[in-house]
Amino acid sequence: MAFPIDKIRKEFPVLHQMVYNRPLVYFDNAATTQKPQAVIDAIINYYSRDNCNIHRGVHFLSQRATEEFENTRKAVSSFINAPSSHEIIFTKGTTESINLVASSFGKRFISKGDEVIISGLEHHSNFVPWQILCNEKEATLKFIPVTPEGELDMDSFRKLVSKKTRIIAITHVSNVLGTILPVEEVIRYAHQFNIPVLVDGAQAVSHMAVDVQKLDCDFYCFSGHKMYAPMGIGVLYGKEKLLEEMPPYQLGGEMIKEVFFDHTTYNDLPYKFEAGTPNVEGVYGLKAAMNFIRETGIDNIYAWEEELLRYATWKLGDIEGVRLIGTARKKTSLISFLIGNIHPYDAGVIIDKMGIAVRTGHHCAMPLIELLKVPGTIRASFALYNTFEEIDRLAEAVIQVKQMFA
Amino acid sequence: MAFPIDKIRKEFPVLHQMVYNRPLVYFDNAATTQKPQAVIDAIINYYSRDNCNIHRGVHFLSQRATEEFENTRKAVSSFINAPSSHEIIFTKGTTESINLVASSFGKRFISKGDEVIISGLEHHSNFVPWQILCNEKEATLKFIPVTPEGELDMDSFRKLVSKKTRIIAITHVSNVLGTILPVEEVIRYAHQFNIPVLVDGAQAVSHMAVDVQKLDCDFYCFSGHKMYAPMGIGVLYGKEKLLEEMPPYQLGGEMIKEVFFDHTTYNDLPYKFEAGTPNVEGVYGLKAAMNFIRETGIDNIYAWEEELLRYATWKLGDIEGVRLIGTARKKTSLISFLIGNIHPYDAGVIIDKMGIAVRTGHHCAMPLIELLKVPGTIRASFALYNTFEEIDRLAEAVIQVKQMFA
Amino acid sequence: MTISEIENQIVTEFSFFEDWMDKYNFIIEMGKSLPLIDNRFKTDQYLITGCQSQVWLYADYRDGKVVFTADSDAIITKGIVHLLIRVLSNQTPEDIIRSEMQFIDVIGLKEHLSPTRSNGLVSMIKQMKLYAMAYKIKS
Amino acid sequence: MTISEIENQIVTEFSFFEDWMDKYNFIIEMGKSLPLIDNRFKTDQYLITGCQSQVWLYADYRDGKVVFTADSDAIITKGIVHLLIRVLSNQTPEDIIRSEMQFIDVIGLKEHLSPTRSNGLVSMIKQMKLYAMAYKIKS
Ligand SMILES: Cc1ncc(COP(=O)(O)O)c(C=O)c1O
Ligand SMILES: Cc1ncc(COP(=O)(O)O)c(C=O)c1O
Repeated sequence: MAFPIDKIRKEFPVLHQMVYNRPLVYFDNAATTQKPQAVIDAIINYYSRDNCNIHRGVHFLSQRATEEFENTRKAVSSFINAPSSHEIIFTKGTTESINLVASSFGKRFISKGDEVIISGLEHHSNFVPWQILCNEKEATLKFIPVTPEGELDMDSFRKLVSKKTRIIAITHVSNVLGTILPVEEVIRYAHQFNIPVLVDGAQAVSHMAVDVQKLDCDFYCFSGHKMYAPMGIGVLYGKEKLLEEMPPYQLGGEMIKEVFFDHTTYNDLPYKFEAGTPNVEGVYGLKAAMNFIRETGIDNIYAWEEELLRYATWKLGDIEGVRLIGTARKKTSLISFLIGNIHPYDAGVIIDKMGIAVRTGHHCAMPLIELLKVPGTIRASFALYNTFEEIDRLAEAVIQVKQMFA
Repeated sequence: MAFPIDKIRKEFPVLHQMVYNRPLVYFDNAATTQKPQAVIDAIINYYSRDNCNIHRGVHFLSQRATEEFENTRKAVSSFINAPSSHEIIFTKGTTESINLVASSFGKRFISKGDEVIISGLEHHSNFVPWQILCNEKEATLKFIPVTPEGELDMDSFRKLVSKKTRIIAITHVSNVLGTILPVEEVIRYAHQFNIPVLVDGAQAVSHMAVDVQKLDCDFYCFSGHKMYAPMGIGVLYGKEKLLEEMPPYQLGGEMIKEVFFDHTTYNDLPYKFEAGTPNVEGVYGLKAAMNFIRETGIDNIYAWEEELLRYATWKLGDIEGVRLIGTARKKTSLISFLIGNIHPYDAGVIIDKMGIAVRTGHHCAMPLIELLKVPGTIRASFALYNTFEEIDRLAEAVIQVKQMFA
Repeated sequence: MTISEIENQIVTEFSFFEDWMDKYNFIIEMGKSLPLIDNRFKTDQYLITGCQSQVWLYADYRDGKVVFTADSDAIITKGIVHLLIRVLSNQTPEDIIRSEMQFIDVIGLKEHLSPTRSNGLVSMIKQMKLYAMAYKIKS
Repeated sequence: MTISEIENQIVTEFSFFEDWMDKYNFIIEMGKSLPLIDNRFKTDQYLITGCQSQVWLYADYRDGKVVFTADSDAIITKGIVHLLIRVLSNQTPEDIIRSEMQFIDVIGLKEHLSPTRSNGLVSMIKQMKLYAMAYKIKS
């Protein structure tokens, strides 16, 4: 079956606008994805009909919204195949999910002299929380080296693991290079020594099927806004056994069972980790986004995006002077590159003027950029609504950039 | 000028629905308010035109959305009259704002033997973070007693303040009783001893003009969703001097300046405290909500709601057996009550069946409920779109409840 | 009577009510007439806390059957507790464990058993089944 | 020439460009022809970090006027730096402090001076004014 690209594009209102008198090409999907009308409608519907504060209200609206909220939790658990829905915690995004684990797991399980392992490919959000935790606890942070192709150096990884390793936190997909990391292998190895593994799935969930039971990861984090859902909503999946042992993170609201002047008892999972009024709107939107992905079919999405990647790699790689950064064997639909010695900022300004949204810079992964010895990259990241014609436009823009800075 | 109640009601789509075959009466505004069409439209507009990740993008969409985002920060600072917009930090809500301060101020300024003062009127979100902080730091948490009317006992407060007091955290308005606390007086007293004061403004901002410079509070926290804005967005105002000295809270994303393998430097205020992709949608919605409030006029809102409160107090107070809980002199438009010895849950179920959304229970303020020696209350909280006729309907429902449980 | 016979009986009783008010009046009456739990058992040990109303539940085992008594501080909760006890008390552990209590849905009270109602009823049913399981193992 | 005379001159120069491409080609040329900062000053001490492009800025004081030299790693940034230097270099501290540099907006480059562009230009202007202030106090 041919991928119904025209039908899909119609569902995304943002795409149908002119920027500098040209039709917008949106290639900044790794930063955030656009939203289909179904997600926008879910929000409109929520605020026009169901809006209220959930869980403790006895009244009709509260009952209805609570049910939808909890049904979405179940939908999320089937989306990533989690064993049970109380292992799904709603957060505001990947960054918060990781901070929650670093803080709460850290309080319970990390002490002086311990070690934490992350990789050189991490986004700051899966880097700095562990760095600061290790500083505070006088623990040591170790880095899995990255090969010139942008892959994990697995031999070095195995040597890094020691009796002192308390947790490993790695990204599923690199947001700078698109590399799909061998997380299953990392997890299998780590579990031999009973070391839990957190996976940062921010760049994975919209591109490929994720099965947390198959991965057997201990934590999995992702953001709604990078998978066609609204901003301000994210997910932390965690294994019950670990979540049960961890102290709560933020305090107040639904996460509390009883408060006395001298102490407080906490609610059960998942509520223990959901402080304050939850983002019910975001949850409604997330549900619509998951439906959208399911209806389109994640395998169809993967196949379409793979073709886009192949085409872009060929098309850009063919332009003299273009250097592709990151050439891992397994990649998602993201391409980082440089044009000769042209500074990425310069290229970005011109590409923008041609109506194409790409991202330039260090992509919140300065340590990796440092390793790669580049001043940043130009990154075009594709989503299911992108087309081959749009990639042609990017190639034209790249040639234009070359000419202007020749 | 008469308050344009019909026009206002038209702007709130949620209100125009039937619940159990009766027109919905929404009196659960202290839990969350409904959204005017202008706020819904701002969200639609955002996702249909501007959606993108902000700040570091060079491209057109990012530029446009970043500008609107930062303009809203300025709008928030004039909304509460903050001296400068970099003292405005976007959070996901009041609970997060308070947790941020408790954690970050706590790390920097609270040590063993210190004291923190809160009041007996606090919502769990301004209670438990301080309780846990004090536990962790071996500091002492002290409570300002509450009079039987539901006011702060100011004499006792003054006696509580000592050389060991490091911070005072009190609510501006009680979410259970509606009491407007004399925060100005508390702050003036505290500042004589250089003790900073955090004010929980969750229940204040939609009801009355707030001027943080006039109050001279050191921190002020509130949630968008309680002031006609979307869920998942909130504000922390903090004095620059304190915010500068406090370490960051969550880590990752825009709050970072530079990351090295061995250390990290942080961005300036306000970004230092805004980790991860911000909720740009929420910020767009917040701006529309502030516009809505400004156009309606906060003084007009206050006046209308005061009449609603007076009418409800008279109408419900007139029903034999109804006991009003909380009779402070200065109150916002919120009324807590009990009907004879009828359990609040029982009353809530019947009132709901009559199409009226009230809240029953402890309203996330168990210590106060304990002090009041009640099993919870029935709470009707009004917003600018409520009417006298709706209060009549509540009174009828109360009489119905009395008859059914007689 | 078997569990499903009692369920049917209750469904029939409720079928006479024309509107929610009659139905709730009936539940309130059921609440008032709930055979009270022995005061000895109205302690924290037998308490199931919902965040708004509380339920005390005690289970005895006589002649191969579990006998439940209970109380609640809210009358409507108590009324529904009474219905649940009518159905599940004096039944064998096996039957209790197997029961699905569809009748609650049929008579239109489903919302009271939603995990979010914070009235303790969901935990109560869980607790009733746990008692049944415990007695099954014991016997 | 006074600051506003130079500003007007630049506005006139830009008025000849029909489209953005001509404009940017001109900026790129300006970038290439920026008189380079003395290598001695291309150190961290004179570095202004934007998150994408960096600017080095040095200021000297001669005969009551501030003389700026600068460099950047990105050409477009450098081109705009050149424009700013044309306008502000060789002016008195008072004039520099008072300047509002409206021309940037008029010639359609406002977005490059948005605090969010992370190209270091905003900090650069701030730094230029700080130098002016410092020299004003000194003199
Ligand atoms: C006084 C008070 N403080 C704090 C909160 C917590 O606000 P949120 O749940 O939006 O974080 C609330 C509302 O629930 C409140 O009424
Ligand atoms: C790999 C990776 N991890 C974490 C994040 C942070 O996600 P968020 O900003 O939604 O919290 C991102 C996106 O910016 C990312 O690409």
